[in-house]
Amino acid sequence: MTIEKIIFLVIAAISLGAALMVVTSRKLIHSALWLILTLFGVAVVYGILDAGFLAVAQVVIYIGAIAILFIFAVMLTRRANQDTGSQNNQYWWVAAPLSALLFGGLVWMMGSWQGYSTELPKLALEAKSGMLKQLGQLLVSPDGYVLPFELASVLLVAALIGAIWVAWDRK
Amino acid sequence: MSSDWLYIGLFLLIVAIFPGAPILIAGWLAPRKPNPLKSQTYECGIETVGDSWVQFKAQYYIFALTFLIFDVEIVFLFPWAIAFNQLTLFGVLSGVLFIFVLFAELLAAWRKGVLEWI
Amino acid sequence: MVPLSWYLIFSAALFCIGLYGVLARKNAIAILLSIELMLNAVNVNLVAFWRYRYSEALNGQAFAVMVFAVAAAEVAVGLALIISIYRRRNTVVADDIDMMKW
Amino acid sequence: MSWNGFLAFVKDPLTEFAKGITYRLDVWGLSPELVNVIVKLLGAFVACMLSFALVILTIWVERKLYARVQDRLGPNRVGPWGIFQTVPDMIKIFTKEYITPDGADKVTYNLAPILAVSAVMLIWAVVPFAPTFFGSDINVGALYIVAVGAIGTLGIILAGWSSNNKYALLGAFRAVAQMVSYEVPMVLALLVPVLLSGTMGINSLVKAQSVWFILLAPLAAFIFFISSQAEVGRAPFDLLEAESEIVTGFQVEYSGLKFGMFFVGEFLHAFTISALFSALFLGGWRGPWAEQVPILGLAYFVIKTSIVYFFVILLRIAAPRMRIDQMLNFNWKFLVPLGLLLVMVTAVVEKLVIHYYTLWGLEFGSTNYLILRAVTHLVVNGLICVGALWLSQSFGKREPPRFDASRAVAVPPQSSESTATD
Repeated sequence: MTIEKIIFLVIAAISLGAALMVVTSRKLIHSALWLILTLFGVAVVYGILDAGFLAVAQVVIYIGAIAILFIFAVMLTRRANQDTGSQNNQYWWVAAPLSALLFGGLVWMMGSWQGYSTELPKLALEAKSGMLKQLGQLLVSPDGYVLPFELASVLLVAALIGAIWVAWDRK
Repeated sequence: MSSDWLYIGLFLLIVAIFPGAPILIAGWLAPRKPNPLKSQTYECGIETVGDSWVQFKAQYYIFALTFLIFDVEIVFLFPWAIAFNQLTLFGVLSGVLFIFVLFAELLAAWRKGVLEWI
Repeated sequence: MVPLSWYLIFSAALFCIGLYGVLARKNAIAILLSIELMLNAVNVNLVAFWRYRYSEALNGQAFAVMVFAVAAAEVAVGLALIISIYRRRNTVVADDIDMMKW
Repeated sequence: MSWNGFLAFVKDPLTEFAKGITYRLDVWGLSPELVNVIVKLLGAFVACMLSFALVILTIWVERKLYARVQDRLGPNRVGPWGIFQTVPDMIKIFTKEYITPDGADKVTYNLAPILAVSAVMLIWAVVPFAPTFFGSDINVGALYIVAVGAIGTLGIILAGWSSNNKYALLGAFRAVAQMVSYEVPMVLALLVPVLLSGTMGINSLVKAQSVWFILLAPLAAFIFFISSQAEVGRAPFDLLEAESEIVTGFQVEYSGLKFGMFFVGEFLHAFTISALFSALFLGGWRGPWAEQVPILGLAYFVIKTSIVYFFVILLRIAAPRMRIDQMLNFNWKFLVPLGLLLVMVTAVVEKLVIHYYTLWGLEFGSTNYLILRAVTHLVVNGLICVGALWLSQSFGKREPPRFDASRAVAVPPQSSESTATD
């Protein structure tokens, strides 16, 4: 049991517990707050996996922007969220075994897979910001991801304009 | 996990304790004489009318939305900026195109009158 | 060193919790929250596989970045739709919004 | 202790101190991994202690300066020039009763002040004080600052939401509109130094500034300064607390030390932002002989930070509060387009500079090259600045929209559903 394993187990337990609270808590705003904890846990997992950029980007994008937007939406639609009764629809009893079944199936599939390497590969490009430099080059090189990169930009523009069109009421 | 990140993790722990401990100590030092008048909602002495949840304009939401999109796009630019010296001219120009799309987006929102505060 | 299988189980569990949320919750915003959980689970998988199997190239991270973009776009449009529906029909319960028109 | 050892200690006390502790712990037979953790823990503790001690000082500095500008004396009773005034204030606030309002969301209500302070203190993990004394030079430092700022925004929103008070909620909404909006130009301004130096670690950024970035990118420095003031949320950007409009906004239901923590967070944030500004744009610890004598680097850093902090305080004293529409217009219609344009132009110019100047026989990184590069960037920045001012002036000449009908400012909720307040 190394320190890293202990950290991972603690973080995984916290984020899974928080994720459970997201889907079960009665008050919607609490769901959103628990989601923030889950997302933070996932950011730490990225950190353990040596993906520092993704860890920080996760905090900036998910906690700094998406979660705030969620809290905002909850505040705006609060009048509809005032009932503190059950937040489940009538099919929740189907959903629970279904997701448990899926989890069981996934674990079974993982058990039958042979591709686990026994050793964590050393990062060849670890040297300080070398990894980020490679990522940057990959994102804009023609034999890399330049097309998805530009498409992501266009997608976000489309999302913004669509969202504004939908949410903006002209008086 | 490099030792730089270890330091950040330790800092996270300490930073939670530092403001938390004085608050707890003050809670122990301070007097506690609650009464129902004291714990009423503070509105300059006037009694609260209705729910504290008045409805707010959706304009705030639009700004949060615009921020979300911009934030995501700018985060994408950081790896590009770091690799700048190694990039070819094509790489630089595709980054510039990316920013230009953002710029066009801002202009579109401006034209739509979204950025106007009414 | 943490074995790869632990990450996979973690991500599978996260995904299944998200799935349960999507299927069982009646509030549309809560459904979107659960979708975020599922997207995150996918990202954990991508990064874990990148780290353990293909760490010489950065494709896993590039993919994860793209998932960020998709998640942001999804949240922006989804929440805008929900707020618009709430304004007109005063409800955020997903089951009440089944007319496909109004 | 030998003379050389003494000299080494004077030059760089903290490194020597850390060495000493490491040696002691090694002698006790602890494993090197654990020793590393303990030393880092101590370092983090020292940085946090330092930041808290600094707040006590900065509160006094600020009050004194405020008073002198307004032709008052300011604190002058406790200690020489009233320098210990903050101590009795602290004792007072420690013994104040906590009042939790009815209907507050208890956990969130208590968590919010902690979040507001710790988000600021987290920045101190990456601030480089001296060539050998910096917390951690993670390779995503610039983005880390943005992430930490986002957590601070979250703390303020939670404070406003959990208090169950109209004014607090208004403050929270304004906080979103302001802090969240000004994050965009701030990130754009951070992008420029990152682009020029090819690194994101704050200490590496300082090392890369053989020419201060304020000379290479004065506009980025300007945008960063303004937007960081908005992030801190002090005058002229104190809309989220605005005492005269929404009775201190998100803090209205807080009392005792919980209220004090928001204050500590604000003062610390103002100072931290000055430190960041001097590290990012004024060359941080750079100066003559800073590399050889690290303690000199610390001195340079403190001097630069103090100068920036002085201007921050002056801005707070002199400038009146902005109106919310002015504040948003200034951000979305001036700072953001300017920032986007700046990043685009800087990228193209920098690439051309690298390409042509090396083509013309200037060696990459030589003194002549650096000077020419700085001059080029300065000229380009000046052109952008003139263009932006000209554009905004010709736009500003147009008649601003007037509102003829008087609008309801605050309508009680039951009277009409759709009328929005504020």
